[in-house]
Amino acid sequence: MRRSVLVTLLLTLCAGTASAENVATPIPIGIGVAQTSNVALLGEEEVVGAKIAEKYFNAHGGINGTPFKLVFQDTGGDEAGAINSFQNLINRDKVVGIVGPTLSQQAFSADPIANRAKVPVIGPSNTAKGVPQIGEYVGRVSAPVAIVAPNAVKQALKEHPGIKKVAVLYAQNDAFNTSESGTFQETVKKMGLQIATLQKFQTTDTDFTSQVTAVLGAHVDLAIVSGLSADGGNLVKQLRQLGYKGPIIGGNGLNTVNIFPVCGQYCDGILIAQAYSPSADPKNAINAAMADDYRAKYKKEPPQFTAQTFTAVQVFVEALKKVEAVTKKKITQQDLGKVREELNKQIRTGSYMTPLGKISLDQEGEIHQENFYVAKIKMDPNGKTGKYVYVK
Amino acid sequence: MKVLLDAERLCRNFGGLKAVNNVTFQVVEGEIFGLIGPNGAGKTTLFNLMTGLTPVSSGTLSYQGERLTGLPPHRIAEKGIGRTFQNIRLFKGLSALDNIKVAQHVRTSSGLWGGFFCTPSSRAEEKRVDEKAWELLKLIGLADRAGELAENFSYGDQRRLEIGRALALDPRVLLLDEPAAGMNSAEKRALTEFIRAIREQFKLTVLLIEHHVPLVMNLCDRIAVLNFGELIAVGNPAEVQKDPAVIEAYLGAE
Amino acid sequence: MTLAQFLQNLLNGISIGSVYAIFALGYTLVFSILGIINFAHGAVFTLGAYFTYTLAVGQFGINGLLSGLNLDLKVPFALSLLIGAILAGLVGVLLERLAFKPLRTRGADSLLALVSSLGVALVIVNAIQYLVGAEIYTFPSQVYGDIKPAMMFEVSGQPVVIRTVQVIIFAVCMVILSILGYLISFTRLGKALQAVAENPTTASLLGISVDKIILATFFMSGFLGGLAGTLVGTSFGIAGPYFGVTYGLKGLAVIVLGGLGSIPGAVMGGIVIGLAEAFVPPDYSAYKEAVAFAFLFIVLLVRPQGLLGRTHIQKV
Amino acid sequence: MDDFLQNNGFLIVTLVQQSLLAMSLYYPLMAGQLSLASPGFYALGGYVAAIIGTAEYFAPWRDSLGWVVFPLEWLAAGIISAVLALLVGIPALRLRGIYLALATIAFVEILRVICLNLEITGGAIGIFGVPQLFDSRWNYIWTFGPLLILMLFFSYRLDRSRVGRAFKAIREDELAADAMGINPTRYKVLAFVIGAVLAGVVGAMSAPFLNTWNARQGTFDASIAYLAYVLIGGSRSMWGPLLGGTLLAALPEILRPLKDSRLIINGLVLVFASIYMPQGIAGALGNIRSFTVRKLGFGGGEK
Repeated sequence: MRRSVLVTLLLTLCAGTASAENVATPIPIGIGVAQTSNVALLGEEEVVGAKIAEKYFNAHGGINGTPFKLVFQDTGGDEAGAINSFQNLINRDKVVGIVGPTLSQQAFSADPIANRAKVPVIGPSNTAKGVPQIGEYVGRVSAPVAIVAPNAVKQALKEHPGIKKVAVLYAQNDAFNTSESGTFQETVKKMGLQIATLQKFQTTDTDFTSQVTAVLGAHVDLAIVSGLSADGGNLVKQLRQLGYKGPIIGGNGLNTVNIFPVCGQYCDGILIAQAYSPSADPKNAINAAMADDYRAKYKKEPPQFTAQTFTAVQVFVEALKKVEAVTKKKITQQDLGKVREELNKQIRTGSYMTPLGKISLDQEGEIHQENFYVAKIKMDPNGKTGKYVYVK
Repeated sequence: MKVLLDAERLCRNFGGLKAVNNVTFQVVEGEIFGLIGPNGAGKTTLFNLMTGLTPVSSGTLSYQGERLTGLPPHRIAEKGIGRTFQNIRLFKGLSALDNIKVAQHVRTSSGLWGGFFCTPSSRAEEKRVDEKAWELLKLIGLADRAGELAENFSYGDQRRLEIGRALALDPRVLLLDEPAAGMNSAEKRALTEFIRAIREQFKLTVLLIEHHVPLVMNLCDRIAVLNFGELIAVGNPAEVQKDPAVIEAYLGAE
Repeated sequence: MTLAQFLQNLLNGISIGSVYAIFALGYTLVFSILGIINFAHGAVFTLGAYFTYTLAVGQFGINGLLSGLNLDLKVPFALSLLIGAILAGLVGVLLERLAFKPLRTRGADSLLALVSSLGVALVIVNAIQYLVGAEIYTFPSQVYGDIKPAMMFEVSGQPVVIRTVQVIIFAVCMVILSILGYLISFTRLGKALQAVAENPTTASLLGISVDKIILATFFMSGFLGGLAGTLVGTSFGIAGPYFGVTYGLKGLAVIVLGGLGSIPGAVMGGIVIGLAEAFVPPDYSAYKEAVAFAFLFIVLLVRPQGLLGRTHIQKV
Repeated sequence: MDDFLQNNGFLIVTLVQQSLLAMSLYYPLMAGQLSLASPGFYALGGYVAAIIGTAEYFAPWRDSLGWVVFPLEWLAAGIISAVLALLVGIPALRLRGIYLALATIAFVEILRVICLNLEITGGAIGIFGVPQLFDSRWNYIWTFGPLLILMLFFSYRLDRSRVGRAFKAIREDELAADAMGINPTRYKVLAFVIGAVLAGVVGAMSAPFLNTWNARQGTFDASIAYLAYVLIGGSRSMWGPLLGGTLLAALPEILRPLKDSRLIINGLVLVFASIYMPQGIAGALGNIRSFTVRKLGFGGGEK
């Protein structure tokens, strides 16, 4: 008796879930980023971007009148957490696509899961080489460093044509900064400049006096810093405090308002190549809308990860509209599996006008971004707040 | 009469303290050899030197002509010297049965592989171990409580179990450190008989440390007296009892 | 290595080493009394920094439950530092009551204390994130008043730099160490503490309330941890709820190097490891993280009781 | 049922994997040695598999061997772990109690920093695109599952064998065990090596399972997590690591609906479990059993 009940239960369970089913209303889009662990520092910026996008696009009619909702699943800081989060989004929350994960290492682990399940993924912040190549369902809106970084060096040369000797400093224990610094070094050499000193540090470092004295001793005309906000900010601060007066280029890790509290007044003048600028293009309405919303709520300039996550959601929203246009049927009346497949195709067609400017994704899922920006940090007199001023 | 154990000028210093000083004696096969002396005379230290738990400072100890000094405790145990401890050191969290099985370690050889695959030889060995353990438990009268944890036994039972465990080594020499401590006189009488019986049954040579003088006098074939780490007398009970140095040591001490 | 570089490394090493020392003291005090390692110490360190920040600045960011809150208490920094450390000390007391005492009274396996203190650490770190998010908080640079951020002098033509923060940190650490040294060597509390560390049973026979001493120890431990957290926080910013974890781990190396439970040992261990890290050649800076642990490993193999620890003779 | 596995397959395999790692801590603990080295060997094993699976140098091997390369990876990881465990274990196991634990923590950290900096281990980003043994995550149960069963069987036999008794005797009283003819160093090292080999093999199985491998796989946090598994599960029973590993590894996933506060609750559970179940879950279950036995009048051990 009891066994038969169990069997029936199991059967209904299987039958209920295994059969083909339609996309739910509102349309679920998954956000799998780090909301806990020490990666949450980055993940929190992404959550904010996603939430602004949800509000913005739903207020603008959602997907041709059908609202969508974001489903958040925490990836934590590790690979297993990322896989669990993705599997929950795919199987339990039945999302049409996923924005995430935060780290490239997590992407290498979790993206293949989505790829096999044929669920499109857009990475908001995976900049490592090889991420779009994980599979045909994997794309990203975060331009790889090799494309973004050189712009800052060009700008520095334009401002200070006399630059000859360069100091390169980078956080050696961080995947992103190691590869970014490689790009910087190549660029410097290509431009005929000399790397007078190459200094390494750790993201956990707090005292940089030995690196700074080495830089001062080498009498360089330019310092290039690849680090994350805490260590990079401290390094810049100590460079200035100890008397370095030349220009400083910061890597993408410094491209966040998080460094303002760290280096304070000493942040002033750092040149940063950006994939995103809140103020570069005043004609970009969607960027202005996003930035305004962010500023109204948080009283500061939106960071790049926020904009990139916003963009990733936007790509899904617009591609979903295209899916409806192509299939001539409401998304919510279509089979989930088919929508995912079609959505993946549509993501890779056409271009999007986003806070990042005009972008498109190629067949591999790699982003092609029209504009890159170079910004200079301008600190307010109080030394606490500041902004990224667009210079190119 | 064959000399089994030969201690020559054994010394052990702890810092400046000479816990055992120039002790020389011999133990003959088959005898029950008593070691007495006031508290702190160095009796337990001597046992520890003999079983390798404490390294000697100088001097040698040999067993059947083989040098024991410098060997680690398990090598000495392997040669056939078993012991009990003054403050019982059973494997408290193991059952009585397992306590005895453990001590058959050196007489068995099965390794990880044999244990895992239950090879015929290891199965046969395990059966022998089991049988012998039960036999010994019966001998010490604890067979009906074989599965209980050692820590749950009463003091006297723990002492008996510890002797049982030492016997499981198949020793030729048995070192008993105050086996009668904490026992009443009936138990002490029983213990005396028990020690005599196992000597016969297992062809043992027994060394024992004991405070209770009547028991020692009654049980031992020969007695050595230690005082302040030095050996002051060796001989049969009657001789030792009359020895002026011994009398002085005891009167001076107590 | 030039003389200037040598001096520079020496300065850096002593400064960071003194923080390690203060932090590690908190570990070692608890170990000397209870013989256990309090894995939540790194979290208390973090908490101390956040307490001080709340008092001295009190502006919260865009994440967590308290986002957007601006307390603006503007408590003077020196006072905030003190109160922050006291609050961290109280957390230490709470920690003892909740996570350690029930285990102790039960006579449970001391390893379980590791697990329960780990649980507490998990709670603290995630509660911080829940409340104020994972973002970086920093003290305004004028926190120590209007003083020059750094001083530079030249030794045979090369620059040597002293950051003001380094000097302040070192000074505060020395003051605290002297006070602690006085407390332990010359007061009744200190004597009682030593007695309990030596043998709790005897101490209680002497009429010392072991329970109170344990509480006092946890208070001091939390106080020192919280203080170290604030000092590091003012110098480099509070880099999220996890920023104490590295220190927590490194602190283990420090106390073992000095000898578990030894108070002068913890100070010396802190300075030695601070110096060792400072003197890692720049080319090998990638291995700097491993220096403390290499020390730990080697010391354990060569002299397990640590540099200033005592050997324990096991009685058979 | 397929759908259930789709949803939870990865999690279930993860639970098995974590239980196995807990077990790798259990063997040294059985011999009384608190070793937290498992994450180090786990990381090492994973690197061995990831390197064999991706490095150019091994390409001809992979082509000619096909799937056979996977068991070879496990074997290689096991052997390399064993060798390293011997090198580390022989000097380190002279230490007792918390000192050994600290030495093994140091070992894990040193290994982590080295892996972070070597070219062969992929530096900070690690190794990605590790070749897959199966398509679906759930199918990895066919590697981890049998290993778990094998290890449970191993534990069962060990518990009743000469070697297992030697382990337990050392745990109870190392000195007395020595005096009873057991060579403590030898068996301590043996227990350590068994744990290391297991962790190494689990690592080698995990690299394909996680698709990628990097230096964040073997960390101090993991050491403590495994210790929590064993202690909360019950360190004196072969079922302890399985119970603890399964329940504690599942906990953050079970608490997923709590979102932001899930790890706070997770921490509280650790505190309460260690306070209210000092003998672990297995111990608590055992107590219930022995209680009923006493009630029925079989026990005679009470004083």
